[in-house]
Amino acid sequence: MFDENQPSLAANSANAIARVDDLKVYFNSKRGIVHSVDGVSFDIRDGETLGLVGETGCGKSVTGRSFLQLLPMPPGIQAGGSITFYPQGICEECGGKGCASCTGTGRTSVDCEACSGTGCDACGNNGAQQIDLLKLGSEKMRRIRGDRIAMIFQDPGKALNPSLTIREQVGEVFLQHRSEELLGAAGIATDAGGWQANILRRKASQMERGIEGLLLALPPLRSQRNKLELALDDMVADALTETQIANPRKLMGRYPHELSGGMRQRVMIAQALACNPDLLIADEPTTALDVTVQARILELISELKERHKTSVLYISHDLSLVRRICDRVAVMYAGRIAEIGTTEQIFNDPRHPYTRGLLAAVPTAASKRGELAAIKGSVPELVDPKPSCRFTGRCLFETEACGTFDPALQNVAPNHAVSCFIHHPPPEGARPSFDTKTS
Amino acid sequence: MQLRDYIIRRLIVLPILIIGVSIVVFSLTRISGSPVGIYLSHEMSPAEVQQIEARYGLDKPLPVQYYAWAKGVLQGDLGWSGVAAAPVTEVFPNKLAATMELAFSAGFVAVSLGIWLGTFAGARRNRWPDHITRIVAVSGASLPLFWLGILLLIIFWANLGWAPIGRSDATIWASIAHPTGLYTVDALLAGNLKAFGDAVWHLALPALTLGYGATAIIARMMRSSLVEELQQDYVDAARAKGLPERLVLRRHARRNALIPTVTVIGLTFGFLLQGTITAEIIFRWPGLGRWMADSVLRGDQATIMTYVLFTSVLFLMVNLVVDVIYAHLDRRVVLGG
Amino acid sequence: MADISQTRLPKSPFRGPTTSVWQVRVLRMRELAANILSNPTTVLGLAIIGMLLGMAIFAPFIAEPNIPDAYQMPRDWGAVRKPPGTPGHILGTTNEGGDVFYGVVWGSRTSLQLSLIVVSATVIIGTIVGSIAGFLGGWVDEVLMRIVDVFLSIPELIFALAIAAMLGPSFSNIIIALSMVIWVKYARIMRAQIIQVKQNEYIDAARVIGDSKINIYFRDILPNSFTPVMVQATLDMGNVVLIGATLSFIGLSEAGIAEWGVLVSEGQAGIASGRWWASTFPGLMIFLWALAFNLVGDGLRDALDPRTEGR
Amino acid sequence: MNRYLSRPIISSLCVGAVLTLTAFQPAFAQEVNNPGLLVHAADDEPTSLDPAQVEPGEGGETVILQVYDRLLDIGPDSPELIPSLALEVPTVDNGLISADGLTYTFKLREGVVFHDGTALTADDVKYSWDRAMEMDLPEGNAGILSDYIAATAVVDDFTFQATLNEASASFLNSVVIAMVASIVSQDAVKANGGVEASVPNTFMSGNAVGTGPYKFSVWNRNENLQLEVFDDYWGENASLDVRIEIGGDPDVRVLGLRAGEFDTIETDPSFIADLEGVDGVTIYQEGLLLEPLHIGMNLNIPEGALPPEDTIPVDFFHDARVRQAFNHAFDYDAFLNGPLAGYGDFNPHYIPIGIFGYDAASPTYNKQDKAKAEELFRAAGYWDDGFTISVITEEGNLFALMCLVMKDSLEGLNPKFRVNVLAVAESVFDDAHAQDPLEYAMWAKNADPAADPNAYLQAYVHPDGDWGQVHGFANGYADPEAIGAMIDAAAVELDVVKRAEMYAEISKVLYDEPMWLIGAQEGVVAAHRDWVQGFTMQPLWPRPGFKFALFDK
Repeated sequence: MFDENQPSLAANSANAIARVDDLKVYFNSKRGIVHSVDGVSFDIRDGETLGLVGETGCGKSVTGRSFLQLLPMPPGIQAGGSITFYPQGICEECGGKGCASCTGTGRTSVDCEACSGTGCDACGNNGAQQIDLLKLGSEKMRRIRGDRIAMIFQDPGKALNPSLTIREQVGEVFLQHRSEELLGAAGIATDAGGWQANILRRKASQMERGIEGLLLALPPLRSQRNKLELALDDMVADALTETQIANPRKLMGRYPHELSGGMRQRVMIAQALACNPDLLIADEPTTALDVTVQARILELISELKERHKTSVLYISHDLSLVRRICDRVAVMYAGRIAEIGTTEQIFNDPRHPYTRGLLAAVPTAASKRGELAAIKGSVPELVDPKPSCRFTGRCLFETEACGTFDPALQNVAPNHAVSCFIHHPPPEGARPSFDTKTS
Repeated sequence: MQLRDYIIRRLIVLPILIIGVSIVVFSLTRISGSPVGIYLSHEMSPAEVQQIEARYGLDKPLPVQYYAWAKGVLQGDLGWSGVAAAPVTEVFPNKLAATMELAFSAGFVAVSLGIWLGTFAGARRNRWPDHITRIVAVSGASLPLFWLGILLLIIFWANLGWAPIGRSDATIWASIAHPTGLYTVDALLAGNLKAFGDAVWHLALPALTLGYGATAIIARMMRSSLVEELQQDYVDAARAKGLPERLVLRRHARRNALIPTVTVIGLTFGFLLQGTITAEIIFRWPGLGRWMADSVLRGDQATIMTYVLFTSVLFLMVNLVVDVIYAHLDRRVVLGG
Repeated sequence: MADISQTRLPKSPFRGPTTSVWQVRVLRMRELAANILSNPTTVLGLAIIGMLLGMAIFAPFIAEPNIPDAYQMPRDWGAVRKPPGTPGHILGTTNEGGDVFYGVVWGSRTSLQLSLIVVSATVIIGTIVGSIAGFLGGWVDEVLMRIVDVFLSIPELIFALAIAAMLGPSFSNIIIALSMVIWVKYARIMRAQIIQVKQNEYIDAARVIGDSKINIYFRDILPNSFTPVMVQATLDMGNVVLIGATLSFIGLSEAGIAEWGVLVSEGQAGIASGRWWASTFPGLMIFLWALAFNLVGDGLRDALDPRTEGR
Repeated sequence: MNRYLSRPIISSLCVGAVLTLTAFQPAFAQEVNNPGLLVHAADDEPTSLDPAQVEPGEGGETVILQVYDRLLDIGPDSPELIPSLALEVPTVDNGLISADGLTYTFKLREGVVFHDGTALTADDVKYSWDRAMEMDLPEGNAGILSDYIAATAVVDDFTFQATLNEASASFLNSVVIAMVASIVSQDAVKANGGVEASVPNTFMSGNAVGTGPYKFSVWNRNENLQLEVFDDYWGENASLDVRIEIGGDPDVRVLGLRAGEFDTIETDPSFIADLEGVDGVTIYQEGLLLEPLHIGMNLNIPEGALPPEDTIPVDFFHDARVRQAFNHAFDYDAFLNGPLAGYGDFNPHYIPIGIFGYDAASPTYNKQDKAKAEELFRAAGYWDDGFTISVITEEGNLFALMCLVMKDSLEGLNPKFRVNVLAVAESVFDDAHAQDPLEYAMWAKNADPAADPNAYLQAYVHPDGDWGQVHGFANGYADPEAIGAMIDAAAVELDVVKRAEMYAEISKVLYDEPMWLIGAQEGVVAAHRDWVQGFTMQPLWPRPGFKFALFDK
């Protein structure tokens, strides 16, 4: 199923952090099965920022959430495809400075657990650890969430728990993924036995139950608990400082509603990058913020990304933002990738009529805001769609093949692929649309 | 601080409401004419009736009577209860204790069970525990309390003879002192387990009957608000942080789901208060509700006035407290004022 | 900035108040019917209601009416406290020789009367008061709402009990008492709704067009405020019977009337001696009645409030 | 009186409490429960314990009978008067009644002590009677003393004298043994508020200090009331302490007796069926209560006073035929066999069975006679158009049932007849009942018990009597004066035989001029565990008709 004609997949797995392959996510609804993501394939290269743009309801958020199994099932259905994740570690050679062995990224792929790097079926014989995120068991997934792959949500106001303090919320990340460090800081050996150590260990990973909370507040556990808390405070404070929050200690005790939108988003980001993950999924992180704040948050993200060598999947409906921070852009339409390529290619040489429409929609003196010069009509319903280009009916260059076949994503230039019959001929005969790839 | 202003505002309105209620209550008991009836025995001549009316000041004009009554209430004189054959204030404390013991144990059952049930169902939305809970909830809202009580009596009292009625075994009752009037508490204070067992045993059925409806209400609310909270972004955010479901549910979703439930608990209190009337009738529970019902049937206006006034004031207080707690818990509310 | 989310053609908000209102209403009704019928518990509720109504309507054919007053229990003084299965008394008799079966059947009529009268009366009163308060606002609103508050600060049943006690034991007095207690709910709902609806865009539109206040009220506000009232009314059809029965049970109904609560209370005196039937069957009827309307009421609420879909 | 209340409301708390699981094991039921203690399940709660404040038939009487003594008493098994605090029953023969029949002398027993330790003297007797008359509480029964007595006097420490207004054959039976004539401790009263005209004495209404076989112990209102054996009693000491469980539902009392938790219960005849054949339980059913259940007919209705739905004219009952028609229409069997479960009988107007002067031979309404009723209604001209009439009564008791029977009887007779039964709260009824003129055409209740026929005839028949005036009997009797004269004559006739004949005569006349519809005279029923020995009831005693002092177990 690996396909040369799929440039987005052509990049060799060594420097891909994640690969989405023919992802299909459907939803049961009263009206029928909604194909909100229907065969999406792309990959995210290590260290890059990939923009995923599309209208509301085109499936970009669903794609993003699929990485962390955050979609409710049911009603959601995992209809097929895979998301492969290649965890990365700091390069032993250069300790992250960047050298030949790690092609300057300062990072190397983690060795496959199955074969410890020698190569086996599990890792497609390239020795790199790879994880199928969709098939991952809940406990394994839990360990990845927030640690290796983190997520920023659209509205920080909603994404922060109103009844927990900032400290409690950011702290949770460490308690979940950094309990060993915490215990170390509290002066408890990892192998220490005894009920006290056990209670503290549970405390350090939010496992304490019933009266243990009370016990911790009393001697002899009290002092160690306080040490633990202090260590946690430090970690939280550092994380907040990262996001350029002026006086983190003061802010830690506050509740989300006491902060400005920008501050909240900073907290979210701090929380996301706390364990400096390999991949950050930013789902419209600035939509809920006003313009001036947007700018700063964007800078922050890109800056942190550089520092932490984190790859970013930046989901947005706002082209201008994407243009500013992304290395590559994938344009989604109605559950499909319409076009994917480098930022330059997409913005200077758009091939898909839809992409063009979008760009044309950039307001000019002539066009009223909120109206699209180029695109008439509106997004089709994605209930049990028949095989055809999803853009039919709105497309200016529509052929009747568009109504019967489903254009596949194919190269038009290096790194630049489009799914449209304008750029590659429609298949002969009434073969199932997905075979068109191989033609 | 909106919260403080809010409380102050409420505190200002409270006395006005109470006065309003007292006027309503008073006029209620007077519209039907003089409440002298309860003080009469049969075969009295009109002259004798006048004598009695004079004795209780019922011959004076209504405003004067209201003033006298209100004054009495403030000075702790609630008039003479014909039903109890004693001053209202003399009998009130014991009956209050009885009712409160019943109401609170029922409330305790309802709150703990309701919240647990609601969480259990909400977390398993549209699976069988959920459906069962919904059935419990709806039936709880529709089951006539008095009928439920009677069914339980028919089964456990009349037929099986497992459950007693009334509040305690007279001899056991006499065996310990009753400083608080709450038999369970008294028994514990006396360190008398037999008495405690007896008290609990007598409490079981009424509390169950009374608690059922309340449980349903709370469980229902808890469930729906939990379902709502579970759809919030911060829940996904918590998952995205790598929290195990257990914590996502307990630490994040449930905590917020409890907030709206608190208000319902306030309403439930009124529900329990009303419920005590029928529950006490059926289980021969010597409380306020039974006294009230008795007074209603025999036209003991002094008691009726006291009861209605007292319950409404209590009701108002509880709701005020609940609202404050709510406003305190739900930071979004404070934010919104 | 180009914002793709705006590429969807904006649903034009202003097509003139009437049409939009009518569209809204028609759509709502269709959706409603569909939703209601798609919910099995609601359908169950409707079925039970159908059964009970049938019983009420055909009562004279199910149990031959008592002469001269059909709402009085026929008393067979020769056969008091007969158990179920006694010939002529399928469900047994009460302490007064009243036929339980008759009471169960004709009780449905009594309950229907009770609920219909109380609910319609309270809805009307509540709507009027609430509308005046919400629509006029100002001091009128203040005064009316304070009164409502006072009424609301006395627990429902207790208030009704006090009123009924004042009026004396009779079925009609129970109706009056309940009406006096319940109308405030609707006043509250109505007022809140109106204040809310008043802010809706098409009302503004209507204003722009320069409609008269009264027109706006009757054509736009009133109809749109009615959905929650409808839900509450449905629920109350059940609750009213529940409270009414409770009052009768306590003893505020008249002697010998064919009413479920009265029967339960009469039967209650006999359970110690093993006479379970007189209270069991009528109680079951009350339960079914309340259950049915609660189910339908919930169904309505869910159907009307998208937020609660699937809850 | 609430003695018939079967509502759950008027019922006790502890009664049920004692019905424990163990109580249901028959083995338990056989041996004696609570040895040394008599647990009695009473019906309703005392409103007061003060003899001067309690009406005959009220809950307080139960206690007063046990705690206080009177000068004379009635033996357990005969209607004859026996000495109590007085050493002899005054008669003309033993000279204790003066020849003119006006002065009664009582020689008092010596060495009698009150529960508070003070000794009884003639002074206490005078004080007790004067006290009642001076207080003259509207809810009390002092009237009966002042009606008869002109003066009271202390002759010496142990001789007491009462002088009457006029010679009376019924003084001893109606007054001396009446509850209001109980002898109270002078010191106790003086120490606690003394005597104040028409103001109740709160101490006395909540306590009792007498010379009776029982000491008042404690009264847990709405729960129970306890009496202790008084060791210094002048007579034979009682053997059991007493706990009176107050106001349990009839069925709860029945179950409690079955379970052996109660030794004696007051009960409604209709519940006897539930006790029949229960081993360990004895049903006592002898004699009849002296309180006929009657429905009053108002001949003195003010214009426009009746409830709106009533269609009868105000002079409806002036027509003797209508009154007779009601008496014929009533379904006596239904009432006797339904609500009364067969326990009861029918008495002529208006002397109850068991009272001196009752004449079995005199005509009595005791069978429904539809034909006769129809004929009379036709004659009176109400048959064709029918009428609607309301009858007011206390809700939820035998009276209400009696009304329902009347309703069914008349409506069954002719659907054009409508009877509205207004079953109202006790207080409402008492209020309405106390109005003069009375604003209802009919009301249902029962008579006040008395030991002498004159009391009944004065109250319920005499045109100038209490009800005679309120109900305007004068408007209905063919010859009111004649009837009045007959009653007055019988009242002062000291020759027993003559007197009896006179009452028989009156009963015959009243058959044709009934002023009441007498549903029935209820049977005396009670039940007790077998282990209760010496159980006896005496209908002439104030209710509930038995003395705990005579019981043992």
